Amino acid sequence: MTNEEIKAYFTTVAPSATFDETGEWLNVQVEPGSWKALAQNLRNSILHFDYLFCLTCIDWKTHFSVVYHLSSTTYRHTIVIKANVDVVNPEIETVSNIWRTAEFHEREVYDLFGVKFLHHPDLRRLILTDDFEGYPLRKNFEDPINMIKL
Amino acid sequence: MFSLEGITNAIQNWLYNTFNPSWALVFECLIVILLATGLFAILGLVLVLMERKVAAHIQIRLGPNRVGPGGMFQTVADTLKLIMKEGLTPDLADKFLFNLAPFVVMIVAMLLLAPIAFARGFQIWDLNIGVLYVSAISSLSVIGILMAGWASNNKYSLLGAMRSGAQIVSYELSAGLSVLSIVVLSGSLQLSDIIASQENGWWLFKGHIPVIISFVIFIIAVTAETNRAPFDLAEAESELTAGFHTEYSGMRFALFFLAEYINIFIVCAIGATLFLGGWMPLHIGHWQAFNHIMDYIPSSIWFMGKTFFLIFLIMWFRWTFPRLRVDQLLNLEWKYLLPISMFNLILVTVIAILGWHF
Amino acid sequence: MFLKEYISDVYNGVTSLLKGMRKTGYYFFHPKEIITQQYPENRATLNLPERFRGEVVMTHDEHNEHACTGCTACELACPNGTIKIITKFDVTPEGKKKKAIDTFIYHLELCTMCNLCIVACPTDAIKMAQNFEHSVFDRNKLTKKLNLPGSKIREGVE
Amino acid sequence: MYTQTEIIKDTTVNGSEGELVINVGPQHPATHGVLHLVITLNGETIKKIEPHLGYIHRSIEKMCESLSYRQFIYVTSRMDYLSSHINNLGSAHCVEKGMQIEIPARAKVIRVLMSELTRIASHELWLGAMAMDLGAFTPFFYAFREREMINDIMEETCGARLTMNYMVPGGVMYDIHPDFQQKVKAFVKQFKEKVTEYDDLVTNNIIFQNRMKGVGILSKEDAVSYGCTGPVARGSGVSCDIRKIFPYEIYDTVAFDEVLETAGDSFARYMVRVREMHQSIRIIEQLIDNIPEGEYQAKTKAVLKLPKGEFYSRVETARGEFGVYIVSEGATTPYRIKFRSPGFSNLSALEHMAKGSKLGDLMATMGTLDLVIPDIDR
Repeated sequence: MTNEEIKAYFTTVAPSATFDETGEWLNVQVEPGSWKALAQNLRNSILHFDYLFCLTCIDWKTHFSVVYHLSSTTYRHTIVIKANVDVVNPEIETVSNIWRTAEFHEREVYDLFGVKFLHHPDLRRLILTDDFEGYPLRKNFEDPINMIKL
Repeated sequence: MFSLEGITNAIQNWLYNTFNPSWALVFECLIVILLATGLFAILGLVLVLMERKVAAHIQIRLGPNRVGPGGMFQTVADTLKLIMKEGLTPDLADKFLFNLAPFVVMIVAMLLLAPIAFARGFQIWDLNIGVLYVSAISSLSVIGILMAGWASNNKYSLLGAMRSGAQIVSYELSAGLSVLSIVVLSGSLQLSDIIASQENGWWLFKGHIPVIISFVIFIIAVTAETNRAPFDLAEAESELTAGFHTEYSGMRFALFFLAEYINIFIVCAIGATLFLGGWMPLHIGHWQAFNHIMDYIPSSIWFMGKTFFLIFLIMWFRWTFPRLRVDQLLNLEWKYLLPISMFNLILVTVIAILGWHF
Repeated sequence: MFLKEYISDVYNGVTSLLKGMRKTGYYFFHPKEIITQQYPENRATLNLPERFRGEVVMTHDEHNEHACTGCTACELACPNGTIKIITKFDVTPEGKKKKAIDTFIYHLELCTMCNLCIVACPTDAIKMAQNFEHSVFDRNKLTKKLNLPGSKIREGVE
Repeated sequence: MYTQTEIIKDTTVNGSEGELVINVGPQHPATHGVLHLVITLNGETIKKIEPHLGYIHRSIEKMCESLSYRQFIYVTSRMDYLSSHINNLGSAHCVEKGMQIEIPARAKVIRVLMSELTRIASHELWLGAMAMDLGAFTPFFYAFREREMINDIMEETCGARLTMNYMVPGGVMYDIHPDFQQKVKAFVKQFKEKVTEYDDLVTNNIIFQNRMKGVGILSKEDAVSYGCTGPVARGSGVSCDIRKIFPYEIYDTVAFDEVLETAGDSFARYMVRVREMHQSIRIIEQLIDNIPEGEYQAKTKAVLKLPKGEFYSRVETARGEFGVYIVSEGATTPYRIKFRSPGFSNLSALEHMAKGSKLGDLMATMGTLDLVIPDIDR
């Protein structure tokens, strides 16, 4: 399906979404509050976005944006969903029950960025030790032992 | 014809002529103990080296070749290393059983040496229920393994020991049944009688297809009984790290290691005795000239040759096949080997009764 | 029917196993197929391709001259901070000051052999050597000074 | 400081009635690296698998934020070290996408050739390692014999055997070695001769088939939902070969089939990889005599600066889809870089696949997932 069709769909289910078509794929900016319902829609509706191939987070210093790369194994169209969350108390609904792969990816993002995924079944640190302080991929994280800067 | 029989007889006569009978018996016992222990050490070293060389050549490698000519002293060096290593005992292990287990396994292996005829008239104890003795004693080794697995206080060890228990108990059956087929044919449980019955040809060739089948089943069953790949579930490296001997180190580990190889030697020796005529040279029916030439090869060489051929076969299995899963292992026994060997035993009995064998 | 299946199962299973044994048996009895290389005995015949990346060296010609201008392109290209160049100012016969290297420090222990410094070098002063036996007993020995003592830049290299 | 030890301590205490908690890894013969699985067993039946990661996490994504666009490529070889060429290719590709560099035809062909050789080398190693997991030691050496030839080819052309760093933005670092074509042809010949050995020893072996068939079943829906890619997903019938659906370099001009199996069990995944090796050979055979003449590297500036924006490139490594996501602020270093590694998603499906099977089956399942731990931990 073309970007236009996807956009038309978005205007019906999530009127607040804004679009950005400068990149390779259609970028959609959504509200974190309405994301869970929208995700359910994207997965089950005619667009059939059943494949979440990348979930990550970007630290823009003023806010975090959680980025979801979605694709469909039937139509082969791809979109990028972005949801901005707060720096102080980053929270967003989990999508791990919609796309199972999100479970690990969300744990990784929680581990390295500190974004809390609400209602995640098992939100623990995945990579770092449980008592590690700080979130390494945040821009304000200073590594006490940095080989290159030494 | 060269034979060790003369030497043993001479020693016995000399002992009985020089000392009174009870002292002579004591000296004989001492000599046997010395020989058995010596054989143990030498066999262990040779078999480990052989295993490594066979594995290497199958795997297009050279194998150990640094210590001594062609790597001959590699296993000696390894043993020295193991002796010098610290023998750790896990903190919460049952120390008594933990220390006892390797010796149980070792003693079982030693006991099994008794009825084996290494050459003509060169046998420690030619007891009249030799076959029964062997099957009875060989099933004792599972106690040592269970002991080791339980006492280590390690979950991998426990799993390995449990697997080993199930495995050995079930494979005893088909091993026993295939041994029975030879007992039926030769009509005796005494190993020397069984060897004598193969004077005009080995049972493997005389007994038609049923004996070949029971030979194959015997080899499979003893491979399983000695915990060798493809049935090495008790120590399944990729699953249980090292199974029942995970926690063992140093000399105690070496004892397990040695017992494994001695067990292989013993079961192969039994196999060679039952199916391939033990020390009996290759005799074909009435070809007198051929038989006569064969007689010139010493009986000990015949025995060792046959045994090492079987050992090689078992090593060949190990380096070719993947490991079975635990349920498949039991399936193989209860669904395939046991029915086939039972049916086969009936066939052998019919052959024996009707005298169809050569 | 069941019996037929049973027997064919056994037959197929056994043949598949025997095929595998034939293959391994073939190799056992054909020692010519052995591929083991006996390092270090074969050091003399060991043939490493000229592109093999063992360590960074600086080439010096017979007059003890190298081509390094001290431009630090390699230092900038290196992702790990492996190279450190200390420059000095030479005075040419005409009395002009000219930048030249004093010491070219190379940390072998940090190097990942990515070849980026060699690509970055505008004068081909450094190259990859094929030596791969780097183990030493003291870590300090892995920090190397690449320009030979008393060496100077070759004439005409800018 | 580290409570990871606390976790291990906890698991030595048995779970509820009849449960046995064992630690598989971080040092275990079957985990090929430092993967740590905490497994809850009921007898020999697996009830729960919980992966503990991070033993070799080097935070490559953070590292790359301080490396320039030329420099960060070499780090990607250290992730999935078995398909390092393809990782490098993906990263170089992403930079080229941002810079809008058109790379010469010769470089494209060389890149594809190298990728396919890497794929074969990776599958060879997997074949050997997986057979070893199942207890057959010998195929490992036979597979390594062929892999060694590829390594020699790599060594000659790229200068290294495992972490080549041969792909640079704009093409490849060097032209191919003069012996390259001849050696590749020799390899193709040898591979075709020897591949029947794997069939005799592994594929057709009855024990092996029994161990693999019906083990670790992953349905098509689950494969997509868990984000599985590569042979893992294709074994379940999901068409996901990036080379086919989003062709990069010259994959749209070469003839090859996307290997699909529908059974979804370990044996299907095994067959996908074995057949994929043949497809790679097919691609190599098509290209090896048709390497176009010309430049091997496009002219690029000494200092690369990506324009402001976001760039994503997807390539098919030996393990599945590898994605590079670069967020650029117009500087010489990336603002944020994310590597989407195939192993990470594939691992997440492990518990689903292995639950309820025997401990021995776990090795068969894990073997066919072809996990490379640095790829998961990054």
